[in-house]
Amino acid sequence: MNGEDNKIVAFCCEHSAYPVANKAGRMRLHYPDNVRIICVPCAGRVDVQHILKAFEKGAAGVLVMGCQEGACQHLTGNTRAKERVKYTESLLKEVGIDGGRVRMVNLAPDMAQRFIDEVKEMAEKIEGR
Amino acid sequence: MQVRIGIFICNCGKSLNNIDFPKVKERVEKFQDVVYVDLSPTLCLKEGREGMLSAIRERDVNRVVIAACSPELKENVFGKALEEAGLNYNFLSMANIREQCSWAHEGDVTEKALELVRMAANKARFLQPVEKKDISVNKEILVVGGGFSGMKSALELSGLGLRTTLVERESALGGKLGEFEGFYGIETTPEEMLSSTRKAVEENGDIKVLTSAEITRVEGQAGDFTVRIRTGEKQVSQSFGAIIFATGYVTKILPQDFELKPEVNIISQRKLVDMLQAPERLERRPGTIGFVLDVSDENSRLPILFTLNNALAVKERLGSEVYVFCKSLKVDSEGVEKLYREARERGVVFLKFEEKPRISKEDGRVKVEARDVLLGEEVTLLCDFLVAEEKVLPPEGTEALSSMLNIRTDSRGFYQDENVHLYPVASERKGIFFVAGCKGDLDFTRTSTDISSAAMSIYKLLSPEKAIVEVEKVKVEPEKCRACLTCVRVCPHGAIQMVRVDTEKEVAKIYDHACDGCGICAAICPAKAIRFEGYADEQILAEVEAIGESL
Amino acid sequence: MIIAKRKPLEEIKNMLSGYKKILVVGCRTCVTICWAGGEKEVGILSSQLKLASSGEGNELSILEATVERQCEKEMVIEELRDKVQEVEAILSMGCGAGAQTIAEIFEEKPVFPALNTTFIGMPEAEGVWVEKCGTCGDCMLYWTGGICPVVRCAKGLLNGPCGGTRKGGKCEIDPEKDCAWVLIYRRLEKQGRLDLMRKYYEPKNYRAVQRPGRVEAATA
Amino acid sequence: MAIQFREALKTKDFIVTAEAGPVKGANTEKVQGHIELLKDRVDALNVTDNQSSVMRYPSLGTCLLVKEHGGEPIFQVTCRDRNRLAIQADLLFAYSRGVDNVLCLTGDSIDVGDHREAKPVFDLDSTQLIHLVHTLNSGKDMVGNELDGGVDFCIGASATPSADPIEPQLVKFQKKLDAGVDFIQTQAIYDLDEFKRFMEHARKMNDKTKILAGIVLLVGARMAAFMNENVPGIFVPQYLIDELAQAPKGTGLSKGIEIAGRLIRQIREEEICDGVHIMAIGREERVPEILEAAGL
Repeated sequence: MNGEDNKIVAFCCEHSAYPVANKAGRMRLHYPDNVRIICVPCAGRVDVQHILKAFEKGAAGVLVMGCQEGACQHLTGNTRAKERVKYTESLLKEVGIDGGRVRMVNLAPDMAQRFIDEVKEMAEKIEGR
Repeated sequence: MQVRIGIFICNCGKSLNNIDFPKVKERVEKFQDVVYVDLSPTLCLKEGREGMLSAIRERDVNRVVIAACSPELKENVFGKALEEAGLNYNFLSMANIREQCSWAHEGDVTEKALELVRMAANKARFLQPVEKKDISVNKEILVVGGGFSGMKSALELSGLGLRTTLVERESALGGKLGEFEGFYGIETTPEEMLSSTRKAVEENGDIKVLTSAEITRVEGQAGDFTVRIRTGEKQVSQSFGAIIFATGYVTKILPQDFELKPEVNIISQRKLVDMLQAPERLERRPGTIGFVLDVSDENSRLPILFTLNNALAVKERLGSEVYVFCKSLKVDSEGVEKLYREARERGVVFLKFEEKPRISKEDGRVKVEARDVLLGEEVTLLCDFLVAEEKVLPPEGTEALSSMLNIRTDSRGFYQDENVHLYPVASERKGIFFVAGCKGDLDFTRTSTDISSAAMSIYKLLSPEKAIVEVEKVKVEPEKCRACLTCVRVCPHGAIQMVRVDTEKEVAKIYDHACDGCGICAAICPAKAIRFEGYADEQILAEVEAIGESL
Repeated sequence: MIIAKRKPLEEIKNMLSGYKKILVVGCRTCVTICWAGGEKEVGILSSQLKLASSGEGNELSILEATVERQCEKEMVIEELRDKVQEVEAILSMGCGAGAQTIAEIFEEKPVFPALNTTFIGMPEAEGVWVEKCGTCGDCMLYWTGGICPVVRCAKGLLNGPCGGTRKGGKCEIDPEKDCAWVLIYRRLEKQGRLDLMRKYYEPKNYRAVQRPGRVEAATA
Repeated sequence: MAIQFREALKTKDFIVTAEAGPVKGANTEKVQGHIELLKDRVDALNVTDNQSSVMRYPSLGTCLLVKEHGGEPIFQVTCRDRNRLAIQADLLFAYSRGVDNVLCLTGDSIDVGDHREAKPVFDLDSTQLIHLVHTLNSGKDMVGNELDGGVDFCIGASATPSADPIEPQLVKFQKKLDAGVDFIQTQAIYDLDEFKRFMEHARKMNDKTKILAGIVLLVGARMAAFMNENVPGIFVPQYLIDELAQAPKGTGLSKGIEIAGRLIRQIREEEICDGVHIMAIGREERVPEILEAAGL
C-alpha cells in the first residue's frame, strides 16, 4: 500500500479504459495499487461533482479515462469529458488543489502501457506533492 | 424494502495468491446490510452458481455483490443467475478483484481487494430494478431519394425481405446517374443501368414509390419513426422502422473559379456527354478538348471520375486531343488508378499546375495558360472546348433536413458518418442512415458498400419481431425536470425530446430504443433530474465514498 | 428568464468567514436553467467549500437544499424551515430576489448571495446566454423590429447607431457583438418598415417603472 | 477672430476649425499655448468633452479659456457623462459666458476610456440633444418651463462617412439634419472618392447645412494601420499607408502634414464640401504647418 492518503480514482470508460485496465492485468503489467477504478459507460458520464467528491473523500488524484479523440462511441462524450476536467481543474484551483491532480486521458483499447504510464505519472505527482 | 446484501467471493480456482481470502471474507461480513458471505473457487461454474442460487433463496438476499473476474466476462452469466433466483438482473454489483487487483499488482493486495468489495457493496445498496420490455418493431423502411442509390437501397432491402416506401422529390425516379456518359470498360451504359434498376423497382411488390413527394417531419426513434410525407397538397403520416437517406448531391460550376462565364465553349460535363451522345450534330469535330480539375475542390472524387471516363470517351469517339489540367489527381477510388493509366496510354495529356490556370478567349477558342510544375514551363493551350470543373455540393434543402433531423453535417454541408471507425454507415441517430452522394465523397465501390451495409444494419436492427429494450434505464424524473432543453441539445443520439406529461407541463423524455446509454445527459442536467440506473449519481458517489471509509 | 453567474469562491469564502454551519440554497427556476444555482451547482459549491475549509483545517458543516422558486415565501418556508434551525448562516444560490426573500423570512440569520444576478436573457447556444431585456417598463420593440436597443445597444441609443459602429456592423466596444442598430436596420428593411427607423423618438421616460418597482394586477 | 463662427458659416467660402484637447490636470498652460497659436488662424476652436472617455479638464472650462484669449470656441457636449438636467444647466452656463456654439455628440463608450467602471449615462442620444438645444433656443426647458433669459446656440452635429455599413448611419444622419443643425463635422476622411459619394447623399438630404470634413493628422504608417484596425469609422486607403511607409525615417510626421494639406487643398479646390475640421490629436502646434501646406 502506498498509504491511505494517496489514492487515485480513475473513472474508466467501459469501451476503452476499463478493458485497457483489464488487459494490463492480464499482461501482468504491474502498476501502483493505490488506483481505484470506477467503471462508467462513457467518459461523458463523469460529472464535475463526481470528481470533487473524490477529492472530498480523500483522493489525491483523479483520472478521467475515455476513448481516443474522434473515436468516442457516443461522438462527443470524450470531448465533453475533456471540457469538464478543465472546468474542474479551475474549481479545484479555487480551493487550493493544484490543477495537475485531475487529468483527462484518451486511450485506445490496446494502450495498456499508456494506461500504466498515466497511472504511474499521477502516482508520482501526488507522491511529491 | 430492507436491503439484504449477499457477497459471493471467487478466488478463481485458488489462483489469486496475493489475496488473503479468509481475511477478506471475515472483514466483509461486517459491512452494513450484509446478510451472507461465501467464498467459492469457481463461482462461474455450474456448482458455484447453484450454491449462489440456493444462498440467495435461503438467506433472502436481494442485492448481490460478486467479487471475481472482470464483469466484461461473466456479468451476463451472473445476471441470468439472479433472474433464475427470482431477482431483477440489475441487482448485481461486481468487484473486479482479478484483472484490476490480483493480477495488476505485486505483493499482497488484500486491502485493495477489500476496498473494491466495499465499493461494490456500497453501490449495491442503491440498485433499483430495471424492467425489460419487448417493443414491436415496424419493419417498413423509408428510403428518401429516388436516384440510383435510393433505388438500389430499396431493392437491397427487399432482397432481405423488408418492405420499403421510396420517396422522390422529382416527378420521376432517376437522379443523376444518367449524367455519366459511360464507364470505361463497362459495357452497360448508365442509361441502361438506370432503366433496368427503375424497372426492377417498379416491378417489385415490396417497394412503394412516391414521386413529387417530400418528407416534412420526422419524429420518434429507431423501430418506430413517424414521418409526415407531403405529396402535392396532401400530407400523410406514416410509421417506419428505419430511414435511409440517399438524397444525393448537385454539381455546379462556380463562377468565381472560372473568370469567363460558362459560355459556348466553356462547357459542363453534362454538355460534353450530350455532345458525345450525338456527335453528328457537331458542326465539326473538335480538334482539342481541355479539362480543368482541382480548382474548386481538391481531392474531390466525383469530378475526377467524370473527367477520366469522359476523356476516354472523347478519345474513342471524337478522336480529339485531350488535355487535363490538374493539381493532385486523386485516384484512390477503386479502379481509378487503372482508368488514369488507360487514359495516359490512349494519349490523354495530364498537366500539373500549382497556381490556378489563367483562362481567356482567343479567336473563338479558349486559351488556357498554366505553369506546368513537372516541365517547369509555361504551357499555353488553345482548345475548342474547355470542360470546367464542377464543384460537388449538397442538394438544396439539406440544411433544412438536417435541422429537422437534428443531425449535424460537415463543414461543406454533407452528412458525415457517425464514426468512421465504428459505424461507417450509421448516423448519430439510431435507425437513420445516409448513403452515397449525400455524404459528398462517393465513388461507385463506396456507394454500393454503403448501401449494402446500411441494408444489413437495418436488417439486424429490426430483425427481432420484438426488440428487447431496458425500460427507463436512463430516465428523466418529470417533477424535477425544468424543461431547460440542455439534454435535448446535448444528446449525441437524438434520443431525447420534449413531451407533455398529462398535458400539463412540458418535460424531457428519453426514448429507450434510441438511447445508447452514454449518460452525457445525466452528467450535464443542471436540475439533476436524470437518473441513469447502474450509473446513477448516488451509485457512483457510493463507490467514491468507499475510498474514504475506514475498513 | 433571469441569468446569473456564480461569484468567485474567494469572495464567497470571505463572506462566510467566521461561520461554521452553513445552509446552501439553490433555486429550481431561472438559475437552474442557466446553470448557475440549481441542485447541481449547489452540490458543486458545497463540495468546493468543504474542500477549501478542510484544506484550511476547519471543515464547514454544510446542509444543502433547493427550493422550487426561491422568490416565493411559501416555498422557501416549506423547504427551509427546519434546516435553517441547524445553521448559522444561509448562502443563497438564487437571484437577488431569491436571496432577499430568504433574508426577509429568516431575519435572524445572515443571508449571503453566492451569485451575481446579471440580466434577463435567453440561451444562444449550449451554455451561452445573452441579454435581451433591460426591464425598462416602456417596451418599444414594436418599432425596432423586435430588437431591443435599450440593452442590445451598448449606449442604449434610441435614434440610430452611434458613429462607433465597426466594420461589418459590429459594436464599438466589442468586435464580437453586433451593433443593435445595424440589426434593427436590416430587420426593418427586410420587413419593408424602414420608415419606422426614420422617425424621431423623444427621450425615453426613465420613470416608466418607479423604482423600486411594484406592479399590481389589474383585476384580482 | 474677426467674426463670430455662426457668421463665418454664413459668409465664408471655406471654413476651417481645429480641435483643442483639454489637458489632464489643472495646469492649463499647454492648452492656452495652443489656443494662442491657433485662435487667429482658424474660424473656431472645437473643444473635446472627455474625449475617448478619458477624464480631463472640462470642455466648458477650456471653452472659457478660448474666450479669454479672444478666440471662438465650439463647446462639445456628449451624452455620456450627464443626464438631461446637467446638460441643460451646462448649456445655460455656457451661453451666459458667451460660449454659443455647441457640437452635439453621443460620446464614446465608457469602455474605451480610463474610468471603465463608471456608470454610462446616455440619458439622451445625439439627435435628442439637438432637439434639446432647439428647445432651449425657443426659451423653454425640456419639460416646457419658461427660461428667464433665453439662449441662442449655433448647433452642430457629427457624421461618419466611412462607416460600414453606411445605410443605418445615413438614416441617423438624416434625423440630425431634420432636427436642424447649422453645421456637420465628419469623422476623419481620407478617401475623397468615397467622401464625394457621401456628399452627394448629404446634399440631397439638405443643401443648407454646412459640412466640414474631418482631417486627422497621420503621424506614420503604423498609426494609419492601427486606426484602420481599431478606430471604427476611419479608413485610410492603402496608397496613403504606403506613402507614409516610404517616407524616410523620422519624416513620417512631415509626410502626414503634407498629406493633410493636400487633402484640404483638394477639398477646397474641388469644392467637395464647405470646410474642414483639423484634428491634430496631441500635435496642435503643427496645425499652422498643415494650414500652410493647404495653402490657407
